[in-house]
Amino acid sequence: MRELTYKDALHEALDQIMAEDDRVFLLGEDIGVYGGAFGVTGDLQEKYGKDRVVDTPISEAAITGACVGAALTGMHPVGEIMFSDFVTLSMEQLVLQASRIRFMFGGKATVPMVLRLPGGSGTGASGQHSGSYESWFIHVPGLKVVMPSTPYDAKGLLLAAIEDPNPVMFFEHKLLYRTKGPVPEEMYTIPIGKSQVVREGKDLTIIATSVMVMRSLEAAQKLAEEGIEVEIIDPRTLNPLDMEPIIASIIKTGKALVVHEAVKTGGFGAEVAGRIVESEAFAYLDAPIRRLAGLDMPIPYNRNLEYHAVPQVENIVEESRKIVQGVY
Amino acid sequence: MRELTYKDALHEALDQIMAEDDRVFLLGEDIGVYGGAFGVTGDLQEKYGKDRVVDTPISEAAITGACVGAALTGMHPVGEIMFSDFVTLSMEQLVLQASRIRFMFGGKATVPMVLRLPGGSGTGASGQHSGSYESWFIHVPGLKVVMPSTPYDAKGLLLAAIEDPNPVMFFEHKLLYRTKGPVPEEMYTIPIGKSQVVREGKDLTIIATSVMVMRSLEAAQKLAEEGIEVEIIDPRTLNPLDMEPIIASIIKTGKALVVHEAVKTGGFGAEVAGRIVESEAFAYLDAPIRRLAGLDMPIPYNRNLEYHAVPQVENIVEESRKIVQGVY
Amino acid sequence: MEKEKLLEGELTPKDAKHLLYLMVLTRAFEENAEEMYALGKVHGTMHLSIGQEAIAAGASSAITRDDYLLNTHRGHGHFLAWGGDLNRMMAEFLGKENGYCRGRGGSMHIADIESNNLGANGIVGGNLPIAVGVGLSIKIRKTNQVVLTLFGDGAANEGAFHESLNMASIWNLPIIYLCENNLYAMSTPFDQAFKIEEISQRAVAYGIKGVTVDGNDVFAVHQAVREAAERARYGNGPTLIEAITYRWRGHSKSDRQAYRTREEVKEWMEKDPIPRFAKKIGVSDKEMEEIQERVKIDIQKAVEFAENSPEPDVSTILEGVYA
Amino acid sequence: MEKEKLLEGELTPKDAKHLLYLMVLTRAFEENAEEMYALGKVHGTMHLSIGQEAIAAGASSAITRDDYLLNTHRGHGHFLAWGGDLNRMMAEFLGKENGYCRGRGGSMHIADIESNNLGANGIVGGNLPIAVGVGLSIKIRKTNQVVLTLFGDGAANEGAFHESLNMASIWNLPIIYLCENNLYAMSTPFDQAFKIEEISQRAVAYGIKGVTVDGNDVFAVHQAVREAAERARYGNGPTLIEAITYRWRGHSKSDRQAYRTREEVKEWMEKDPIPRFAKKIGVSDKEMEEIQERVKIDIQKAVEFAENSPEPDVSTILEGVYA
Ligand SMILES: Cc1ncc(C[n+]2csc(CCOP(=O)(O)OP(=O)(O)O)c2C)c(N)n1
Ligand SMILES: Cc1ncc(C[n+]2csc(CCOP(=O)(O)OP(=O)(O)O)c2C)c(N)n1
Ligand SMILES: [Mg+2]
Ligand SMILES: [Mg+2]
Repeated sequence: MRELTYKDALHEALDQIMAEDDRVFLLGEDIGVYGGAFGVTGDLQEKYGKDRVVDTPISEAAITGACVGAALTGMHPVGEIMFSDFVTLSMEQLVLQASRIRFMFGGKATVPMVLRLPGGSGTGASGQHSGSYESWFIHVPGLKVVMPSTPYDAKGLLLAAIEDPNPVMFFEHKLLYRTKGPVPEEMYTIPIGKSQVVREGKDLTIIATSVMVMRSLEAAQKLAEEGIEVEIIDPRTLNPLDMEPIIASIIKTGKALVVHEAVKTGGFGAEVAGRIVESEAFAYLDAPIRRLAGLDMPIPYNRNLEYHAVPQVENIVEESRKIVQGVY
Repeated sequence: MRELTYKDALHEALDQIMAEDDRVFLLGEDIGVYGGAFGVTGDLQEKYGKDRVVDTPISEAAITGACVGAALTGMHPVGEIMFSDFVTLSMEQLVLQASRIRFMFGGKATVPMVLRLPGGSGTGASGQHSGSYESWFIHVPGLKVVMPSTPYDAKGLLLAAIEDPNPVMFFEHKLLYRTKGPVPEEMYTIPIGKSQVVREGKDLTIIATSVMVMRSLEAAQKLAEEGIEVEIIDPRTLNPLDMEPIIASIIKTGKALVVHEAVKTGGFGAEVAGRIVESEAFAYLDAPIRRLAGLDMPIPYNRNLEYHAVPQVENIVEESRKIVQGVY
Repeated sequence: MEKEKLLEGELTPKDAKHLLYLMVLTRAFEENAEEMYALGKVHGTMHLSIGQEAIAAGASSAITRDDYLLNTHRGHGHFLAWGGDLNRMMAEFLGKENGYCRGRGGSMHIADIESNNLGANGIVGGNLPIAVGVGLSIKIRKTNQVVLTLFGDGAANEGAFHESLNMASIWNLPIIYLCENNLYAMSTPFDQAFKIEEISQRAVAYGIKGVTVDGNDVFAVHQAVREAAERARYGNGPTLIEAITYRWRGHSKSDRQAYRTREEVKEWMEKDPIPRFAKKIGVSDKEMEEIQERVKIDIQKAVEFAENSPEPDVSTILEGVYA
Repeated sequence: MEKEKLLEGELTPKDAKHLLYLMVLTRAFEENAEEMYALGKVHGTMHLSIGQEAIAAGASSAITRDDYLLNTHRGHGHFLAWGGDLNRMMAEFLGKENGYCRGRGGSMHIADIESNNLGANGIVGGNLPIAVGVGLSIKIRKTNQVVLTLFGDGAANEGAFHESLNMASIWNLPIIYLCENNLYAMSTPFDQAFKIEEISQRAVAYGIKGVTVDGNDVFAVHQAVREAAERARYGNGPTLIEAITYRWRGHSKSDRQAYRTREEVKEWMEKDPIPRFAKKIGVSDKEMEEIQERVKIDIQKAVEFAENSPEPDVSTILEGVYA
């Protein structure tokens, strides 16, 4: 199959849906001539005009509100928050409006909007431009939270998110934009709310998100050389979370490790651990569930500190080894 | 000992510290003549003047930023966000500024501010005025998160929060304001980061926060009549979280239930579950850790629906019974 | 009246009389709400617009029901003037299943998407960013609609106000920003929160038209909104209208009103917009009594309807969270 | 120069020459930064103020080091003009342990609390709410200080701008709002984001003084800031100053600059504030060369200092998260 980068896969999804559905339009800062801070929107303004690829002033609350209002009146807006950190300026519109309007209005309104949120560390962007915020949003009923880790998923999930009648938070990772993988040319969707086993193994179940899927796969190779076979599951959608493959896998392996970049305390890994314990898999656990996550700190500027602030391949290898060898 | 309401205990803390420390001042919407939406600031403006009890326009981002700036330059501001829901408008200043400035500046700045956040459901205030947001903030390194459940703790923790050199999120609960309990007249602090056993028992460990402590105590009485003795632990500080008494208790009871009002998915209970599993208590668990929390939905207006949207005494009784009787 | 174009030309005498009815109805609804609250029949809070009824009457009559409404927490009058059904509104107020929002929203979130009434909003300034999206949607769909966006003086100090008006101005969005300046935001007097004389001066910051009108004068509001709508429909962008009025009651249920004097309230009560409008349109005392009588019956029926309506079933509690 | 009152009266020739040195130093620092970036010695992004040096020189010289500074992402010039030590600044830029922020902050977050430099800020408009708190703190402590708050044209469309200026105005806070309008916010030209001619017009919305000056003219900026500081210190509240300038380089490292023409850039390069100021204050070509030479050495030394400085120790990674 043809290979595309994650960035180009996203671009293609936007391009194809815009050609087909004129309810879809894009808005955000510098997404037009500039093509977006990470180049995702690229040439789309040239192609679809300034009315459908709308460059906004630097006003994140209004960008988000504009999505809400447009969605309420029949459009399918896709907003871009240049760095996901700036979603801190959109919280009222997202949490008190987008996510709740439908319920508060007795189920009689729909808010089909997507917010694209590039996040994560690894580019030296330091404390205010490198965060991972997805965990907050799984705590907001009414929102869906999607976080693709491959070009294939990126395209299919973005198209699914745009079709979805609910507000969807779409978390991208800066370090993934240049990664390549097979992507079908035609339009396709990947169902929101479906976890995927991305590697099979019998010794340990790793649940990893976003860039940590990539790192976990790399770690798995090294572990395989030592005779440790890990199974890796990418939830892809963080809310609603599909626990089935995770539970099935743990019943098989008896061991679980959650890996994400966001800081550990209060992160997505806690929810996964909580659900595993509540599930039938609990009885099969023969080791404590471990969470490998970002240190509880802001992302530092210094390259070396930045590297050590979030899980890397070697940390995953080491942590997996410990679990399998029963060091805990 | 003299009894005070939770509201009056908070008021007394503010009054005493303002009399003693002129770095402390208050700001927020309608905290002056009006005395605060829930009456906490009461007569303090009359007493300390408009310069130290500052009525602000409706500008939550600037209220929060004003705390940050004042704190950076040596003051100890205590901001009030009228309903904790409106903290959605303060997220950038809290998360990207208050919590990170110290780290980003190489540990050379301090931001000793407190934000008071009345929250919770039960007053018919419906979807945008009844939320529980504390779980987001345990996921923000640099912030401390405090949530007192009694008048005694309210006063002692508020004084500790104001003394603390870090930004502290201080979550109050609307339904607690009128509850009464013993409160010493003199100034005292309760250390931030100390959990407390509020009831001893041998059959089940309940970890409950805020209004759920009260409900759990009530449930415990009913359970006691059935011969079930639950131990109740109030963390009081959600971050940094003191796991010691929790672990010790579970080693004793072998069973754990976390109870909070915030919606379940991604809530504080997940973090507690995650930490229990990672601790030595894991080996002692003879039942899965359960989480009893708000339904994954906004708070409804209708009184009956509102009641059922969050854990009530009977839910705690039932859930505890199930765990102890091994129904799970 | 739902979905029907009320008025496109000037106000006819018949239109005017209908507006008077709506004003009287709004006041009666709110006085009744107060009573029910006192009787413990209502859970939660509410915000009464008694004394401010002219704005809803003047504004809603200046645009059509193909346009959009974005309402505030103090929005009973606007809801009724937009054509809201009194019975279902009362049912919502009592949290009943056949209320507009199935009892999930209540007074602060009452909406009727079907009639382009996009709802009240409990967040001060919360509807202002949303207005941008509605305006943008109209612009993209080229439907020639406008969106009437209400907010209070207090909301004009939220960052959302700024971002919204700027975006609307640079894109020439068809938005009518109608600020109900009732001189207080909760306990905060206007001149304690603003260093300017008129909120409409803020239009300068966005290069748009700003105007201040007497908010207790139905015709003045109507005229300003009509002009703004015209500008909006012809692609000339948003307008900031400030309508000066006064709230007679406390901010919400639990307000001691220590921040203002009885005299001030009394002074404003003498500027009651209802008799003023009645007089202006030549409605006789007898006609006025008839209207009052009709309203009384309407309210009574609505209360009966609402009280006899079923409570939401707890088994449906999660409905509506997701589509 | 740290902690020393630079200038309280008019600019003396000596002062002026020092300012010229700072402008040349800033430019050299940034040109050097570009080079280091190209050589892969710098991780992350940076925002260069080349072409805008007059503002920092003019502004910092108009207030004292007992006052406060709140800086932006494009703030190297302001940092140096405030008295920042070049060596420790360079070390921070390279992420070293003895940089101002121990290598944790970098260019976008460089601060020196000790000298009342409250830091650069990576969030557009992020320092504007903070300014209110600094102003309030000054007012409560009655210290007669002022706070110089920088932001770009783009920041003037954030809600934070609105809330901050309104609060500062109603409380008469001693804040100097200095907007560096370099005609672009990233790729967005000024007239695409504003429907007004001058950002200073927005002062009207807050009932405060607004003024637009030539941001490439050190004296014009100095004069405006001095006047604003005077107003502020005498309890007459904030001022909104807009200084028009132009950024010669791309927005950040990865900018193709498709949004503007080479001609436009060239035109503005002819308005270089450095020779303009040199000429105005009568600095000869020879003197200028001496300054350049001195700067070259200073930069070289700083690079050496920074490169020889230790990396932060990974074992200290969590230091500074909590006090
Ligand atoms: C963001 C936000 N802040 C504060 C509140 C609490 N609150 C509700 S109404 C109100 C006063 C609003 O004043 P104004 O905008 O003038 O409208 P009015 O009530 O006078 O109609 C306040 C402070 C809120 N609902 N939302
Ligand atoms: C809240 C926020 N939104 C967006 C950005 C990304 N960003 C960084 S600088 C910039 C442009 C700022 O323009 P302006 O305020 O004019 O300052 P300039 O860069 O021109 O000096 C943008 C969009 C940001 N850092 N913070
Ligand atoms: Mg008002
Ligand atoms: Mg700019």
